[in-house]
Amino acid sequence: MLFIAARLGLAALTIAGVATLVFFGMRLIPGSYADLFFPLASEADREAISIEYGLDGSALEQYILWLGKLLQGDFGTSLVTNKPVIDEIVQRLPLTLELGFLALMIIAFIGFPMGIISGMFHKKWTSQVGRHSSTFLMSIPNFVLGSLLVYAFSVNSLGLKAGGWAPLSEGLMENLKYAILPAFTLSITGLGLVLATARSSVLGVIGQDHILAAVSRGLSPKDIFSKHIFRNALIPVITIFAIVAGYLLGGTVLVETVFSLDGVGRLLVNSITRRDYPVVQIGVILTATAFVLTNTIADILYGIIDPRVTEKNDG
Amino acid sequence: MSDKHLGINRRDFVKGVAALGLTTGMLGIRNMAMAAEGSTFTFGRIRETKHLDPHSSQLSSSWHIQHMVYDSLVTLDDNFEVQPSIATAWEWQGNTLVFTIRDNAVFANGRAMTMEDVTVSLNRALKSKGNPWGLLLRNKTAITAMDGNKLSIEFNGPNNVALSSLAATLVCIVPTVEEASGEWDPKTDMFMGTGPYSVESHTANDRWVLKANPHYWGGAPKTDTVVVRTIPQAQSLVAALRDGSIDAASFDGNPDAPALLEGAPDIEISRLDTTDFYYIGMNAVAEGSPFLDKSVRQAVAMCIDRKQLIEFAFAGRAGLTYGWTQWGLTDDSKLPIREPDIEKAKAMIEAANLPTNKIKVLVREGDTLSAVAQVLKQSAAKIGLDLELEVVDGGVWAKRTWGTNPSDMQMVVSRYTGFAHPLIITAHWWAPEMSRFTKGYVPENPEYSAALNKAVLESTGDEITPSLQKAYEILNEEAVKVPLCTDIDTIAWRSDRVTMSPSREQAQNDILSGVETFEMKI
Amino acid sequence: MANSFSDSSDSDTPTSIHDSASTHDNGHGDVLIEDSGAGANNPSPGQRFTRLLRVAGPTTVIMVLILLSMIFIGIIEPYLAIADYKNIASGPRRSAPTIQWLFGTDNLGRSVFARVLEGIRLTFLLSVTAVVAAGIVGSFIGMAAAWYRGIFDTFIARMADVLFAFPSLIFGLIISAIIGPGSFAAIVAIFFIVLPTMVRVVRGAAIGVVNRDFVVAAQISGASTARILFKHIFPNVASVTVVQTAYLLSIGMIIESSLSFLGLGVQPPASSLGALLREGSAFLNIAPWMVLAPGAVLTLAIFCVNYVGDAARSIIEPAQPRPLE
Amino acid sequence: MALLEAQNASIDFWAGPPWARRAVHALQNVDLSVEAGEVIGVVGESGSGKSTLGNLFIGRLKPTLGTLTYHGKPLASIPRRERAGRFAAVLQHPKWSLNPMMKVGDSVIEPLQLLGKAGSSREQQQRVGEILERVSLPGNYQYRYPHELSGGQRQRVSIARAMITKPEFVLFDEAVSALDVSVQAQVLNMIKDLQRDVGFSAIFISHDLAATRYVASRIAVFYAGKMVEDAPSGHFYETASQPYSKGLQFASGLLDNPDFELKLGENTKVITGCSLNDRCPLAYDLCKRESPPLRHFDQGLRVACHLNEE
Repeated sequence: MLFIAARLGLAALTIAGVATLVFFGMRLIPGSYADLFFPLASEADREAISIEYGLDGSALEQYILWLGKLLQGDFGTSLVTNKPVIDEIVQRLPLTLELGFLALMIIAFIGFPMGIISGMFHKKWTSQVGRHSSTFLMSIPNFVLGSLLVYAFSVNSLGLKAGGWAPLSEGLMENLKYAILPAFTLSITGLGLVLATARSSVLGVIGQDHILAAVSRGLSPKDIFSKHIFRNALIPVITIFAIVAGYLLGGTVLVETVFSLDGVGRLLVNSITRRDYPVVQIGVILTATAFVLTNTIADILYGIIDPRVTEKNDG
Repeated sequence: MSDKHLGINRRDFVKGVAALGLTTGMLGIRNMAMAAEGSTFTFGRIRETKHLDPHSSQLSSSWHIQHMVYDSLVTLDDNFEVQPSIATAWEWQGNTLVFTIRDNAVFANGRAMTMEDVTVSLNRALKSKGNPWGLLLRNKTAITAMDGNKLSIEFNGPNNVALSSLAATLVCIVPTVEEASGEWDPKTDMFMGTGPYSVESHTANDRWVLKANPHYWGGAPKTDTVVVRTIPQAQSLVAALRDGSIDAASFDGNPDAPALLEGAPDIEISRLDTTDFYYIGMNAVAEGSPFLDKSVRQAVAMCIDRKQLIEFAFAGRAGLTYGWTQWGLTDDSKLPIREPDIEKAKAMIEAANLPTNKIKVLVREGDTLSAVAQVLKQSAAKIGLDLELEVVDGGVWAKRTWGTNPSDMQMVVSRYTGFAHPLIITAHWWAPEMSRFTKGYVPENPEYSAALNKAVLESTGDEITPSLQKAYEILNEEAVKVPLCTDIDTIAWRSDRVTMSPSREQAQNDILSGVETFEMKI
Repeated sequence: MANSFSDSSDSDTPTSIHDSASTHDNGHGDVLIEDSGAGANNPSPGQRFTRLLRVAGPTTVIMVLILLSMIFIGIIEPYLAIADYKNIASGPRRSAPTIQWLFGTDNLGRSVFARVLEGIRLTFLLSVTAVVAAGIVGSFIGMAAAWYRGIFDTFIARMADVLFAFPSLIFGLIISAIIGPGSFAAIVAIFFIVLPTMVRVVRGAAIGVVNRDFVVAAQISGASTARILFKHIFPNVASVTVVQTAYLLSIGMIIESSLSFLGLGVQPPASSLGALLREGSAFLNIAPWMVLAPGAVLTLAIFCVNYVGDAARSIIEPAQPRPLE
Repeated sequence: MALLEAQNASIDFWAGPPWARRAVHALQNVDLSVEAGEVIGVVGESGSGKSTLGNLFIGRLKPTLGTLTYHGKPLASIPRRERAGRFAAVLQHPKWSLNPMMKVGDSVIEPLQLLGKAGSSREQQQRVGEILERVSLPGNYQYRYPHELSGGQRQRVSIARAMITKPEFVLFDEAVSALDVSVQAQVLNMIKDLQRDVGFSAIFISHDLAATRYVASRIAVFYAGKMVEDAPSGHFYETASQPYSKGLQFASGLLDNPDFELKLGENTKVITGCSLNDRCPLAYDLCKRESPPLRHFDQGLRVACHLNEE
């Protein structure tokens, strides 16, 4: 319990660090909201605008003010659209979450089995294909793959759409038509990673004594697979999976750009260029929180699976 | 509700109609109430509207929407001729401009517009922070409502830009009663005016949904709903046009739009000449700038190969201009610096004996601007100058160019949004004592100011042209800001789905002018 | 972008010499270990090289050759005649690939082939600079954290957590907006994005070394901290640093091209591969070669780096599990 | 005056994560002095505080309470440079006793280099050669890397490195534990010879009572951070006074009386009274209530046990 509390404490500390970094980072960028949106206004007018939008005073004063409001649950208002920041983000969250979820599904149902197969038949060509393709998948920048798909599917669409979006409310099939290509693009690095991890952990298990012993005991291949190989391969993959999950939520910027999707990633990029400080701040904090929490949960799970971790931490 | 969804419904509808054998009869019949009911026109564009308050909206992307919602006193036709809008008639009575205000203008919420709305709106606009219209109407003395739907704007002398400048959204009529009561907030995206549409909903970076104003004085719009979507990439716009998720699109100056659209069936393309133009600015104020020396500025102006620029950066699709004279009011051929003269320019640079040949160029973000800057870099290399490009976002650009005095840059490449009358932008933006924001790099020039004031405030009729010509010759010779070319836009639409006639010339970025007359073909 | 657990927990273990010494307390009996791989005989450099080639295998050799030739061409590119074809209007606008225009031309009439060659150089230059800098600085910080432990170590670990959790491209965007876009900003952004991984890996490796008997012995003999860090600890974590640097190089290349793709890396007309992809993406449908050529070269380059990095890892640290990233 | 003297020295560690810090008493109220030329054997099980004691005497750890003096002055007050060359250590793991990235010769000469007395590179080679021969290794081994040596050879090199500055005090922390029995004997012999020749003082930490018996003149027994017996070697091996000492001897086969077999204790349990009371086969009521003080007897014998009070 203490271990879990401590992990959560560290997570909170990390998020606080991210919040501080993003706040001051944004203030360091030259050109404020007033400079960008009222370029023709006189200096006095721009100052008046800054006061109107609560952007006056030193960065430190603003930071303290902002932090105070944040802790009271006030996430602020977008400078540009004058709507609550949380609305702006929540509006785009379904798309980004769905992409992340689909990407994870692709990784789980394609990458993991491929990795296991590649590891099981380690003397055959399948294994070499597995090894090289995992390296290859990790070598394709997702915007390169995305561009390729946009090109390929604009010419011959096979019913899939490279660009644009139909929300789930318009039916699953309609939605998937739009979601498949970006989700696949997003999954590519994780796919390679999970493939490689599953493969190497299967390879590691296969060589171990207890498998050989099981074989000599005459255990059926099916049992060996389900009792030994699969389970042992799963643990490191779960860890990797958590990392990938955390990364996906923050990693959709490029995919959303390439496929012209209006998700959280693009919102953040646009908000940086618009100096929409409140949106960037909350968006980055949320993304970081997603990352930290998935990792913390994985960490705690890992602690449960492997008690040595907790023991070590409790001294 | 999504337009995608409706797209399917439309197709289904066609099928049903065809089955009944009524197709031929239905299509092409105008004003079929049944057909217009619930119809949606979906428009795609590259940029997003960021500015909300119409009276301080200085970014043209905002006008795309605002033009559909707000009316100004007057409007402009394709030839930049002033046409009636909220005002049905006007006349100069000495130095006073008297408008007759229409009595059938009604806000989208059903309240009839009053004279008070007009006067309060105009005063609000002119006081709005950052609204430069105060400059244009700088010799205005009073705005008064008179009996019988008359409005007078008094000036203390002639003003040759007054009328056409009142066509801008920046001086539109807003629901002032609702603003005072708090029912309407100009800082939100729920635009409401006397125009054909009002905003129903808005998702930033994604779409604006506009509903027809049933009380519109010009007659109920033919299409119920207009959706304006932001699709930041030209290819995605093309894809959306092909698959029918949008009915029409503006390619925002993308020179390759026609090529992108090639082969797409049922697409009509219209080229829009715009009053926007590309320019370079050289810092003739900041200490240490190489451009304090006029001959260096002139050498740079002299090395620009506009024909190559237009051919490569604009795929041949931009208007050639040497001065600020593209409207034909003045004579381009008399400007001192025109065709490139590399030898002479090179000699001038050598004579200037600069401590370094490296020049930092601040380029505003954008594919076309970046291409323009690269062509310029190559031209400048021919006269021995090494331009180092720095492509920055709009905030950094504005801060370093306009928000700092002296400007934190040596040279800039950017684009100005054009307005109807040449005097509005070129002349005024040019004089730092008036435009203020260019003070950081444009030195004051009394000779120019005198010529400008003469053209705007003192001349009448035929006298305007010679003063303006003189002002432009000074600008050209001073070479602090050098125009490169005018921009064009491409509007494309699905001819099988919508009947529309976009304006030929795009005044004030009104890319959807006449939207109330567009008609869905089903 | 990476795991934030497993070894961050190290900082919470007791800061005692006693503990870590006694955990190894299973040593008894036969420790006649010939463990460090290289065998007792002293091979000549030539023999070593052939043995290395044999261990690496033919595919790795091919990859190394591709990589070397890419870097070589990248380096000599400015002196090749083809560099002139990077000029605007040296060819027609958007010409499809031909014999003369191997990868076609771009929207300003420049040879895509020539620009891709330059792109290889810039992409490598930026990512190598940033990653090597991160390797050096990260090694310092990681070793210092392992040596001093305590508050300094905790501080470093927390900073690394924050940098890890910060969405990396957004971080790059903010950095480059602050210091102005360009090569320097790209290097700084890549540097900070890969630094925490480097620090963690080196710290983890160094923690295994700081309490080794030879370090304690040197300390007792009166060696200064600097001497211990550089003479005793660094050589023993250097292989980890090198392998990790090779590995992070591919990450660095992806980050560089991603930042350039968002318009934040090298400034035009300089062309990193990511910048070419960005420019080309506007013409995907009408001039796909503008995207396909740099995209393929970029993927190939990253693949080679990854492949060679993997091979280097398996040669240097056969028993090490693959890092998670 | 003793060369090194611990007076009432305690060492606490802070263990656990920051939010649950707790003190671990690694060493409690230790009084122990090392005279010039004396070799003290320190025995005890894992976790008894032996290595902490070693680190205390070598100056790697400062006492939390009490003092450690060197020629009467607190050791911590003596700057690193002045300590250089006077202290040396031979530690547990042959695998890690030498820097794997340095040639043997460079490792051996390093302490002398740190003193600035290494001389020219030719002199260095010569000195290293001599000292390697002194530990029965061929002089040309100095050009080899540690991985080319066996475990015993590496420990000899460590000893050579420790001896090269002719130190006053050497810490042997499980220095031979990891070696083959036959190799152990050779190395122990060598240590004994060198001690006689060089005349250094030493603390010889080992869980192996037989090895300790061979080199040490006095034996200190530690349990749970406390010294429970300090006896001259002869007395210790013949008639150890502490039941725990006898238990250790039984465990290492030096004693065949099963009455002294130690029970298994629980490491984490907090114990009142004598810290050994849950393991001692002879423990009685008093042991559960009171912790016995360290009592002085003849010939410098010191024992902490209620059984020895009468």
